[in-house]
Amino acid sequence: MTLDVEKIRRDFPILSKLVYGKPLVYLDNAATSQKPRQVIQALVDYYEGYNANVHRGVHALSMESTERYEEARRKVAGFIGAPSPENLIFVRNTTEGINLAASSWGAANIGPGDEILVTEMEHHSNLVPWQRLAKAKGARMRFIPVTEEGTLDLSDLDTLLNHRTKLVAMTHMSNVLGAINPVKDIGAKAHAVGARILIDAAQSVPHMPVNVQDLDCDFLAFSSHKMLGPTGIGGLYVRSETLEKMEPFLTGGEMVLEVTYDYATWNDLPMRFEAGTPNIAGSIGLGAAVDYLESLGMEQVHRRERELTAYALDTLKELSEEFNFYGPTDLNARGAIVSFNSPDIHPHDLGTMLDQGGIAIRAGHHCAMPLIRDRLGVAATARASFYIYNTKDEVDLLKAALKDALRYFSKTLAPK
Amino acid sequence: MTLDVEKIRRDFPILSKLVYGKPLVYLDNAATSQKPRQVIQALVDYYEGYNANVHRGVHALSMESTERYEEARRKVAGFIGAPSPENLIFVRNTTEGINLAASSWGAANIGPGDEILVTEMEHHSNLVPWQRLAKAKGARMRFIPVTEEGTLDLSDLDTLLNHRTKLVAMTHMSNVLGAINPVKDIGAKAHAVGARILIDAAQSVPHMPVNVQDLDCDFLAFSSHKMLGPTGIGGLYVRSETLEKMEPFLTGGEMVLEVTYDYATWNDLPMRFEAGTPNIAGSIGLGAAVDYLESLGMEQVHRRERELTAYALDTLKELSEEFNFYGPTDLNARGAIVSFNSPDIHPHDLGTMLDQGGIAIRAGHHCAMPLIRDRLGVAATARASFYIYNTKDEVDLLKAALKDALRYFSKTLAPK
Amino acid sequence: MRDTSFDQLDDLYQEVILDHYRNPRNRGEIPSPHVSARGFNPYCGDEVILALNLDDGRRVDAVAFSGQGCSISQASASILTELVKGKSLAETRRLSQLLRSLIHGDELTDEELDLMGEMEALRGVRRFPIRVKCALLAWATLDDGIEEYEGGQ
Amino acid sequence: MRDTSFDQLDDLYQEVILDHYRNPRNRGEIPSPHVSARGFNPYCGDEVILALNLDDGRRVDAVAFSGQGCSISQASASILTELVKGKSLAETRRLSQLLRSLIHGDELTDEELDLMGEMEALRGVRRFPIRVKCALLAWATLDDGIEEYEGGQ
Ligand SMILES: Cc1ncc(COP(=O)(O)O)c(C=O)c1O
Ligand SMILES: Cc1ncc(COP(=O)(O)O)c(C=O)c1O
Repeated sequence: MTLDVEKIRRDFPILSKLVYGKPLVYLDNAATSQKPRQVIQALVDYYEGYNANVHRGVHALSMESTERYEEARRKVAGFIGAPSPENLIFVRNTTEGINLAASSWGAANIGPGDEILVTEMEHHSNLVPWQRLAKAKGARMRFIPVTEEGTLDLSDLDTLLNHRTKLVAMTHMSNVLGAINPVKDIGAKAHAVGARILIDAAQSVPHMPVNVQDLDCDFLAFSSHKMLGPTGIGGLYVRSETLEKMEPFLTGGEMVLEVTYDYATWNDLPMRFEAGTPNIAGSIGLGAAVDYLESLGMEQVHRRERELTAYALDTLKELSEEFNFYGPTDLNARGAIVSFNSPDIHPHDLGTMLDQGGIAIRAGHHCAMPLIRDRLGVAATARASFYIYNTKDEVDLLKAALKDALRYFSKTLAPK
Repeated sequence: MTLDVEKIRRDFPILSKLVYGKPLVYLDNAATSQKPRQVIQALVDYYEGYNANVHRGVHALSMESTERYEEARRKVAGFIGAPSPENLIFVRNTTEGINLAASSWGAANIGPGDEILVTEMEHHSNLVPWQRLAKAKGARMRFIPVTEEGTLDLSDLDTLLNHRTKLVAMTHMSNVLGAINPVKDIGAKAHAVGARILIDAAQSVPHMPVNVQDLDCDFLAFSSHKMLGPTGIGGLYVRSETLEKMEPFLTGGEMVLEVTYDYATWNDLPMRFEAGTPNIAGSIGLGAAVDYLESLGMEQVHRRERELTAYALDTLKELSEEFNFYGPTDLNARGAIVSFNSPDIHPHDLGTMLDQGGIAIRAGHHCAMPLIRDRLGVAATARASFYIYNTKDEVDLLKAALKDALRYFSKTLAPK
Repeated sequence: MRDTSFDQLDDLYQEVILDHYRNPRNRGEIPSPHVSARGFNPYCGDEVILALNLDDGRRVDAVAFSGQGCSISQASASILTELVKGKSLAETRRLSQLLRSLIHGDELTDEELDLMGEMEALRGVRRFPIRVKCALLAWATLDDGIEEYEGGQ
Repeated sequence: MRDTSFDQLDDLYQEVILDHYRNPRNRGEIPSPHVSARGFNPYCGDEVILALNLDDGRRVDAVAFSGQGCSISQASASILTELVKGKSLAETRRLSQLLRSLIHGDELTDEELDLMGEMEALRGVRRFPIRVKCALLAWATLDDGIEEYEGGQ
């Protein structure tokens, strides 16, 4: 059974929007995804039907909102294969999830001389918190290198990952290269030397089946807004043994058990890590996004995106004289992200040009400056990233627009 | 000009909802407010019309979402009288705002022997972060006492606030007592001894005109969900001189200027304090809530609520044999919150009973356990809290239901 | 003006419950008890403190409770103290299980209902989800206390 | 399949701009310059590094830029280097102000337009809000450099 893309597209109101009079071709999904009406409706239903603060109310609205909020937690926890809803902390986004882990676990478990191993393809959100922690604690950052082709170079892993390593923090899928990393294997090796593994799953959870028990990871973070859900919400999975020993992150209402003027004790899991009134509507909206994705099936989603990526790489190959394309050639090791660059048009200019045709791509460093500058050797790339509602026609439109842009620039320009 | 409450009520879809077949009487506004259709529509418009990640996109949707996001910041900053939008950091809620101040400013400016002055009527969110900081730094917590009547006892302020005081952290309006505190005066005294003042404005910003420049405060935190806006968003105002010197809070994407494998530099204000993809829809929704409140006028809102509070206190006085009522008697020193308790019915039971009549009140410690236990001497109170859409009729319904509940309990019960 | 109707409430506030609330049994303390535990519900502030002494056969010999809270949490604690007297620790655990089943809406046998005695009056909380924690507080506290006691043996 | 039409773009990518982009003027470095500054746009990675030497009358004597980025940011920097040569520091600040006015859509006098020279070609960015930062980057960098230089005097 394959996905019915036309049917899916009808669920996304924004896709019938015109941009400068042209149908929107949205190829910026790695930055944020669009939302189906089911998710938007879930927010409206909440605000129009049962909006109330959670956990403390004896009245009907509060009981309903609490029940739906916790139901959303169960859904999201189930979606990533967590053993229990208690393992799932609601956070604002992937970035906050990683900061929570760095603050509540990292600060207590990483000390002078310890090593934190990351990859050279990390998003700033999975790099800067660890740099900061390493600096504060006198620990050392180490890096798994990236090959020319845009995959991890694991040849030195046995040296990089050693008894001083306390944590491996790595992305499941690169938001620049599309590379899907062998996080399960590396996690097993990390555990063998007594280290923990944190997975930045911002780009994987939206696009493929992810099961934390199968991956056997210690932490896994993701964002709702990249997986059809609302902004301002996301999840951090933490393994139970680790979670139980972690110090609170933010403090205040909701996360306490008892408070006196002198001291406070902490609430049960996972509320201990959720201070203040949560993003209730956001969580419920994320639950609706999970329902939507599950109704399609994540295997189907992944397969469909691989097909589209194959088609895109094949189609864009015709432009390989004009553009460099980045990322693994093995389709089994990459997701639906294509980064590219031309010596003749800066990505920023390219982005503006494509935008005139209603085609939304991203241009820049994609919050992975060190990778872009030091490994790809450029200041920016252009990036097209796909999701379930994108079509082969849209890939064709992209190619045609790229050609037009090249023509425009060479027409206008005297040769170098 | 007075507010047209019937017109206002028509803007709130949830108010036409039935609870157990009875019209909803929502008196739990101090926990969270209901949302007008203008706010709900702003969310729908965002998701259906211009959803995109902010700040980094060259395409039309991203330019629009960035512009609207920053427009929301301008609106919210203007609403609280901030000198510039740069002074307004978007946070999840009041609790996160206070934690941000404790972490980014407090950790660097409070040391051994220093004192943090709070009041005895603080919400856990403005108590626990300071307890934790004080413990970590060897600082001392001091408390402005609460009188029998439920106002601050300022008679010892000159001792409590001294050259060791580094921070006064206090609520503008108590969520239990309704007491409105003289934060401006206390702030001036704090500044005179070289201390800063942080105002927990979770209960004031929604209900009365608040101007940070007039109050001359250093920090001020509030939550969108209590002021007609969406969940998962709020604001922290920080005075410029202080903000410029503050270390980042969470780190990652958005808040950096440049990143290498070895180090990172920080972005301009206020983005430096907003790591990762923000709650874009939430901010825009909060902007719409501010528009709504400004269209009514905060002076009008405050006046209307004072009227309703006067009516409620007067009406409920008839039950003063059966119930204790808490909070200041001076209507100029209290907001639209009425807490009460009966020796015969536990607030929790009362809450359940009123709920059967469609009346939503709150029962419990209202996240102010020390105040409730140590100062009011009870384990819980019942609380009715009002907003712009509540009516005198609803107060009458409350009184009638309280009487019914008393009758039910005494009918069923053998005398003590 | 409409009437506030409390018909639905009679299920929750059965005579037995209100009687135990107003006239709690075994309220008090036991000096240096064998088993003791405190339970607290952070959302409503209900508190139950339990103390048990065991006889030589490790059956509950003496039992007392203190604390404060709503009618449901306090009545449930009071009923507990009456039920567990003379029971083995395994039997008290069984009772705790039975209450959960009752509230969950499981079918119970006559023998089970017999064992539960007045506890059956808590059946009504089922329709008030937020009050389920109140009904279970004393029993969860007992389970914790026994677990700790047995862990220490 | 529809055509991608770039008509709207001719405003942005005027010949002057693209010429400066492809054939940048004064690209390079100056050893130990009097004024130097680096500007960086975190959202797109555009970078401009400016270096100026002043003569005895504190007029711009030599100027060079380096860096990388889109056509707008680099062309704007190239145009800047040509415009500021021979100008006093006050005059360069005036130019920076004029560019802001131009982009803001203010009416400019003939004398002002004269002063701006080729910089007027940046007028088109007005309709591309995200590119405004690109156009201003070099000038904001210059302002910073001068401020620092004057602060150090
Ligand atoms: C006075 C006061 N401070 C802080 C808070 C915490 O607000 P939030 O839960 O939105 O962080 C509240 C509301 O619960 C409050 O009433
Ligand atoms: C791989 C990766 N990690 C982390 C993030 C940060 O996500 P967020 O901005 O939602 O915190 C992103 C997305 O921008 C990403 O692609």
